[in-house]
Amino acid sequence: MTGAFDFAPAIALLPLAAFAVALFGGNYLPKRGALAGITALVGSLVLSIWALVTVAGGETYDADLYTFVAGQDTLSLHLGILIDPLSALMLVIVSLIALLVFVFSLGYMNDEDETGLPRYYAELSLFSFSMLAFVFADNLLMAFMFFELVGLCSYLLIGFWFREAGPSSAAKKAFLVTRFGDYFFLVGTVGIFATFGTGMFAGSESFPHMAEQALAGEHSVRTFLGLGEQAWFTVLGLLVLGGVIGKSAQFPLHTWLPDAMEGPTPVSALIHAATMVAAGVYLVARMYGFYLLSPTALGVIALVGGFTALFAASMALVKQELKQVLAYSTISQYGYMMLALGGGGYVAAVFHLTTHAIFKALLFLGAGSVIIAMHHNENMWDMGGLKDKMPVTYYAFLSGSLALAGIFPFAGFWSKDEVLYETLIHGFGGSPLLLAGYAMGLLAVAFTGFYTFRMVFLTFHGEPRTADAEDPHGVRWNVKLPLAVLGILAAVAGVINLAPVEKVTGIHLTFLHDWLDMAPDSFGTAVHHYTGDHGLMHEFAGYTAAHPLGETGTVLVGAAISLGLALAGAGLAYRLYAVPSPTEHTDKLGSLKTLLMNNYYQDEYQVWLARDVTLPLSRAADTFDQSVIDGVVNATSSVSLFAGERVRRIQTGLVTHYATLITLSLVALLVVFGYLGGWF
Amino acid sequence: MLLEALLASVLLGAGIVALAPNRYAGKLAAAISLVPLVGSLYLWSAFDGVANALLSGGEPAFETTIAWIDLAGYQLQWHVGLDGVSVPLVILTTILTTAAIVSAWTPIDERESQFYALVLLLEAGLLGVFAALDFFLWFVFWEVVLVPMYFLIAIWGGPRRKYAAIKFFVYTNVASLAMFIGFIALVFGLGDSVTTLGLPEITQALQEPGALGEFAGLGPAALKAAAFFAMFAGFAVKVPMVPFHTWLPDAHVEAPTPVSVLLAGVLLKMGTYALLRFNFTMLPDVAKANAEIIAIFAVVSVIYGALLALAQRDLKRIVAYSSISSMGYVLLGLIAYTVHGLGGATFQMVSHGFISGLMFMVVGVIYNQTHTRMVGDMSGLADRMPVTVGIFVAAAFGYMGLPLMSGFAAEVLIFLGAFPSTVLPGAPIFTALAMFGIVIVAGYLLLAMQRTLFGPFSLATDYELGRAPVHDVAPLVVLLACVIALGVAPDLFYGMIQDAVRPILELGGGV
Amino acid sequence: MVGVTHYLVLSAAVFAIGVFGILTRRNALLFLMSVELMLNAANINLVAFSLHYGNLSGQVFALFVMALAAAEVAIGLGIILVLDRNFGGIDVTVPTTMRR
Amino acid sequence: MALIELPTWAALAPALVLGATALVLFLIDSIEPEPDTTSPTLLTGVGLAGALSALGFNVWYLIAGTGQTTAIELFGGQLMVDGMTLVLGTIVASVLALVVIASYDYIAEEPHQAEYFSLLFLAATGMTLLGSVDSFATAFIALELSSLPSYALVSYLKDNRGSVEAGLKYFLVGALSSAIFAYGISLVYGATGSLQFDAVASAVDPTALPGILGVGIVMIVGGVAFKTASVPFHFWAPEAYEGAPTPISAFISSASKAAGFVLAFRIFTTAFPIDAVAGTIDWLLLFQVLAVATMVLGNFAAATQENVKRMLAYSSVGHAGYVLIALAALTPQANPDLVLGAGMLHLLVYGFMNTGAFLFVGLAEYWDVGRTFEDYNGLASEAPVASVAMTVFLFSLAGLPVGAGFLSKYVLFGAAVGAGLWWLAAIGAIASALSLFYYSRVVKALWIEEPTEEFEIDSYPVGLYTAIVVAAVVTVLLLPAFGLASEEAIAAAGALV
Repeated sequence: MTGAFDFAPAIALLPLAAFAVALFGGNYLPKRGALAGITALVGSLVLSIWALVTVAGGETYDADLYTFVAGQDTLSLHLGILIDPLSALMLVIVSLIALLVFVFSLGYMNDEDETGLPRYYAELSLFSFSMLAFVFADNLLMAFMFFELVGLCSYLLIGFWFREAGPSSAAKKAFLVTRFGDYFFLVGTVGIFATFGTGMFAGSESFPHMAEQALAGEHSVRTFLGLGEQAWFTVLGLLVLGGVIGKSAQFPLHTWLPDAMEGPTPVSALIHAATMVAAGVYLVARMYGFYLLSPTALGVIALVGGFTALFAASMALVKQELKQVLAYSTISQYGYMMLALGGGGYVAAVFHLTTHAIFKALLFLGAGSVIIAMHHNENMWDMGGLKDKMPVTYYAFLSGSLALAGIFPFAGFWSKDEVLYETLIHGFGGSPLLLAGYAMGLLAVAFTGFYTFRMVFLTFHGEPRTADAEDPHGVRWNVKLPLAVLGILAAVAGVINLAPVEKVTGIHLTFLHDWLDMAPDSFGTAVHHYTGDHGLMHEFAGYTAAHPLGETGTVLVGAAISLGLALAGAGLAYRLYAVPSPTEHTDKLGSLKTLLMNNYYQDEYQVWLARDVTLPLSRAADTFDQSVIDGVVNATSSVSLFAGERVRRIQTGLVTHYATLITLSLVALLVVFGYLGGWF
Repeated sequence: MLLEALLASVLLGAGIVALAPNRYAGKLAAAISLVPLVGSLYLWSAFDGVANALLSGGEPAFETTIAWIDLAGYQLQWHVGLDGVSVPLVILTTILTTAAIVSAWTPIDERESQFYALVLLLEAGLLGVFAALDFFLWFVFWEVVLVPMYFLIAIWGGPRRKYAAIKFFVYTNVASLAMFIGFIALVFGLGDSVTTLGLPEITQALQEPGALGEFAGLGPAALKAAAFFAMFAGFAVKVPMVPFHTWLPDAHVEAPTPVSVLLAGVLLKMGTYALLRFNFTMLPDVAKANAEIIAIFAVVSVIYGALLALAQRDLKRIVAYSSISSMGYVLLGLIAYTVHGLGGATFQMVSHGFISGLMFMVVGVIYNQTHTRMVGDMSGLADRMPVTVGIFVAAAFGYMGLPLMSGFAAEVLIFLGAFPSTVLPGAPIFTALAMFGIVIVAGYLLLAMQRTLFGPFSLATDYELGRAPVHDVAPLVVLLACVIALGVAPDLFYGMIQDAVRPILELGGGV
Repeated sequence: MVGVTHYLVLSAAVFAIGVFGILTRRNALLFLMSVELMLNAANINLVAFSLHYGNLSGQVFALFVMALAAAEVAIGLGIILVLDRNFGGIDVTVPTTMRR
Repeated sequence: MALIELPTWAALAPALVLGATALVLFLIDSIEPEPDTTSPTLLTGVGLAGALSALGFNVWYLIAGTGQTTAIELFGGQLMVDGMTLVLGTIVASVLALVVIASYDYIAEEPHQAEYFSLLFLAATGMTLLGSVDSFATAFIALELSSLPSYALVSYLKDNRGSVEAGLKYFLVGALSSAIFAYGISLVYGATGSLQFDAVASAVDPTALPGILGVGIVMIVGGVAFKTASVPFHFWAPEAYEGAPTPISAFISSASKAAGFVLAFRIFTTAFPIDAVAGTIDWLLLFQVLAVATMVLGNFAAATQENVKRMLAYSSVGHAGYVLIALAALTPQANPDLVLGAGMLHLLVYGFMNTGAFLFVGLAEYWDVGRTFEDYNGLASEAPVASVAMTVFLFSLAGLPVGAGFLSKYVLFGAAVGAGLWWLAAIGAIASALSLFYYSRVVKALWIEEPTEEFEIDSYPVGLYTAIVVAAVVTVLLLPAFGLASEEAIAAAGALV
């Protein structure tokens, strides 16, 4: 029977076809290939939704699609599709946002008469293909492959305006930094294949399951480097985490993301906010069953996440360019997701992933709209007063901002609250490390409120500060439509998992939890398998929940604190910036501002490592190579020729010398062989 | 007789082209080179070889054995045949030769008939190396390759072409001699148990316990070790492996692009192919006993080669050094002694052949237009030659091991093979160290691309920059298609490769 | 009685004189004569040992050596003649046009 | 077998034919009353006929197996004919044929052509006979028969100071060497009481007079070392080869060397088998020393020459070093057939490739293009066919598989390894690699360098071209057809040891 899953490969392959069409035929098509991408993504979205509905009907899908390498007497490499609630959800998010970004690009790119559009749409389509394939990958190697491919697309799209120096440099940096992370990911992947002989995510033959059995003593696996199973799994988990940290721009590999804003804004929205950056977090969620076996890895994830959330938010406080604020806010928000995953909040992480994808895409697209209006000027200090000139953008942007800041009842409030809540209860439950993460996350909430509304007020409120802001460039339906759709979603998407409300009222409202729990037991990816009473989190990670103020009390107090902090931040921003002519209040921070503007000198030390350590090292190696190694080769030749020159001089041209030499040689031979032969 | 017909067609073609007028030589050579190309594809489709041609149970396809020379108890034979390792390399050779010939139409503008005749001669030698199953026959082909290569570099090369050519010539010749002495010592050590210099016979005789006697004052173990390292050093020059690599950058920089294509694409693979055939198949026990030393060679080649590439300013030099780095992976795969290690190493030979060929070719196309290869002399080429630059980017990412291109499959297979190796102590550490090469390779290629391809357009040389002609770009597209085809479907070759390398693992003689 | 050892010593002495001549003389003719001395040293041995062993092959060979020595001289004189014509003398150290 | 019908002296047919040709040439010259009016074509034709019939006899006998199962003894064991004789005869006759054709053009302007050709054939007779000698007496006679005409031939250009100087040096060193050789023979006779090889071997008494025998052997080594241009008796070679008329250089460096080696092979396998004289002198070690010295000196000195002909001269010394391996590697564990056969094979192949290379130099002299490497720059554009041939010669000499020199050199090295002397092979390998460097300098000049000035080439001499092309074709064809030669050479070597 033909069902949704039979068409699953097409979810990714349709954009691939669009890639080919746009690349080779884009110049001859209306809209330069955009329509191909839009058509393909409509198809992908429809199929994704169909798959989602089918999953809702209780069906899941895990099948080999293609044998990449058929090993003989050894492991084979497959490409396969795993559609469970998590991936189905992600497929819909990705295809939806990608579709909207394509539509938006019509306004942002086509209407602005950019050149190279077929290339743009081809790359965007290729990205969609790669990202969708990454999402439904059923094994780690396939995930890695498409993880790399989205990296390529990111590189290409950041560097879209290659004629300028900035984008190509930023593209290089983005690829390199994430590649550095991917190195660890690849080592981890290879290690996992070597350990388990498989990279499958789900099922009884999957590596999380085998690892679980190994720890339970039901199955033995080969470990390396003399490490015990638990320790080795931790090493593997941390290695894979390297890729996650790179791709999801977590500290210390976050430095590429702000630079990546050199790319076209729709690209920032799609790749560097909503989807590709989510790939890292998604990967942790995808193999959560493996991470739950290692409390150390979880702790690292939580701390990295919490620290990144705070760290990035602090830098966002002082940025002057719209997209820079959003970039740091993206880093910060992914920090929350990592915090949630590290803190045992699987559902919370996925929830925040979902809402963030929506509201951050919205904010970027809104920023894009503003940038169109401002003739590609991104500096917020040149804006002001755009509220009245572009109301649709303003209200959509506001919706997104409220969600980002975590203001009740916008989507971000619910998800962020759940993240913090989960971390808190597990922190109290005997993992005090998580409390540090929680504290950082909480502080970041206040920062988030402040920078979000500083951004909103500087951009839309007050008096126009430049001529462009006075008379902005108009935008068309193709910009407004995606904004409107996402604006509404940002406001209401929280309903999918109203955990606090459920806790308080007892009405069953945690739909996302139920949804993620629908994965069949055979997959081992269901929520109860992870965090249920007998789930891995209790058995292996040693997390337990504790509610110091009772369940309801803790929920309410936690929500109140975070909401309060968000409002406090927002309020401060209101006081400082919601005035007709705001000033640079952050100047009062003094040298701290300098530090923040310079991003804690994170870029500097990484550039230093690349330019002042690696490059000189390579030049030293080159000098060594040229002088010593090649020197030996050339010296061998010189010495030979010199020796030849010397040998040649034996031939003096005087025949008497020859006679002498012959006689002497003969005498020498006679003496030596006479001595050896005992003639004397 | 198919292989003989293939070789004869190439040799005959070389003769015809040598006598053809210069104007038509290029087109004629391209047409002639299609014969072996189609022929090799037919060989691939009709391939029915079993297992490894050198080991018992192996049945090479298209085998011919004719007595050639009788040398006091040793018979030398015309013995050719293909197994799963050689077929992909033969196809690599024929495709790259045709591509190189077409890519030479633009840059080669003097003594064309000589040039193309030598290229075809080179092809004949290369095909022979991969097909020969008798030591002396193999050695004839192995050495004959040097001759056209010498001329191709020395006549049509860059400013320091004579230095580079003679360095290549003498260095690799010394290496061959070292290898020869090592191998022959082994043969004599076997005494009367072999009557031919057939590689299968010698390989199989070496696997017999106690086959090797005392020779030249060396016991069997010492003899094996001495022979292993003599051959290893000999092949290491060809591969080339650090620290025997310094001829390579000079040769590449000075060689005309089509020659660089063949040099990097096929000639280097002769070294790794020979390592696989001789060192790692004939003397697995020595290899295993010295696994760490060999792995150190591999890792140093990967990392040091990549670091050197990072320091270069000449695009060709960058690719040349990165070839050293890539060949290090092959060595790592070989020493792992796992299916994916050996198979991945073989696959990497083919894959790197296509990718490095493509890379050199694309650099050449840029050079044809700009007349410079120095990174600092140009920027923003993407503006003027978008298709070429697009292929450059694709090739560079292929080099970096982008998934769905052949380099990824090859490298991942090597890593998957090397990591769990039971032969190599500390295999995970060695593997992880070597894998760091994938970061450095991204570093230098992205840096070079950023500086030359992107940014505002400028060119230090005074040339009117035109779009590359179609016959410059067509071979690029073909090679890129090969890279992608092998990247998407490695099993096109990987199945037969595994067939051929698996018997190596069953050889006795553990650590 | 004069034993074979005496002849051996004599021949060695003659041979040594010949060698000494070759090493010290620059005149081509003297060079040639020194060579003749060396050949005659060989002849002394041949004849002496022929007597010692009682077979004739040594003596016969000595005759051959003499004949060949004559032929050699003939050729040598021819060469010395053209040497004189080309280099204006018969000093063997003069012709050094091809040093190295 | 038809051969059995022939009288036994007919086994000497190759030498007899050559000697007769020499006499016929004298006769033709004396019939013509006026000096230098004899048609060069006639002389060359007669010479070529003589050389080719000698070659024909040799090849015929080789194929028919004359003397190869049991050697044919002649004149009371003074002479013999076996496989080795015939292989040497083949080498000498082939080289002679090439040299005769080439001389047609090379000495076209010179007087006394009939004498030139007669002396050439007399020398060739001596060389051929060197393969048949079975006694020290005949050895000495044959040696002198090959040497004396050679001295005259080297100084044939009697108004050319180089030629005269070369002749003088060749003669003086030769005279010294032959005196040493003769004295050595006399000492051996003194120690053993015999001049015949077999009898010497059986009469060797290691306990009696070891010094006399030992000194004699070393001196005999000196005599053959002169003939083969081995260190330290090589000093004549660079100058003689450089100064001599080039076809003569080719002839001496190829055929004479081969004859010297065959003599050495026969003496040291038949008269002084190592088992018999080991107590007196370890001549294996002696030849190992000489081989190393010769390979190293020849090749290193060749590396820095400016004059192509002189480079070839030194390389000829180097090749003598390679062939010395054949004697040096006759160790107990060696396969003696292979070792000696390899030496013979290298001499055979060397005969063609070295002669060809010298003849190319002769061609260049014919065109007056000069003698240094630089003078050859760009010559390939003017003379592509000859340059291809020269490239084949040089690369084959260097041991690249464009010609049979590859196989013969590597078989030789392989045989050395087989004898346990891997270090000797390694030194040979280093020398060989160095030789690739200097040979390729010529190739580079021919093909790669731009001409420094216009060549004035107005004629393409048929004789030289024919000789060069034939030599090149044979050099190349011997690569696939190596088996034919190796079978004979190894069988011939096997009969000796």
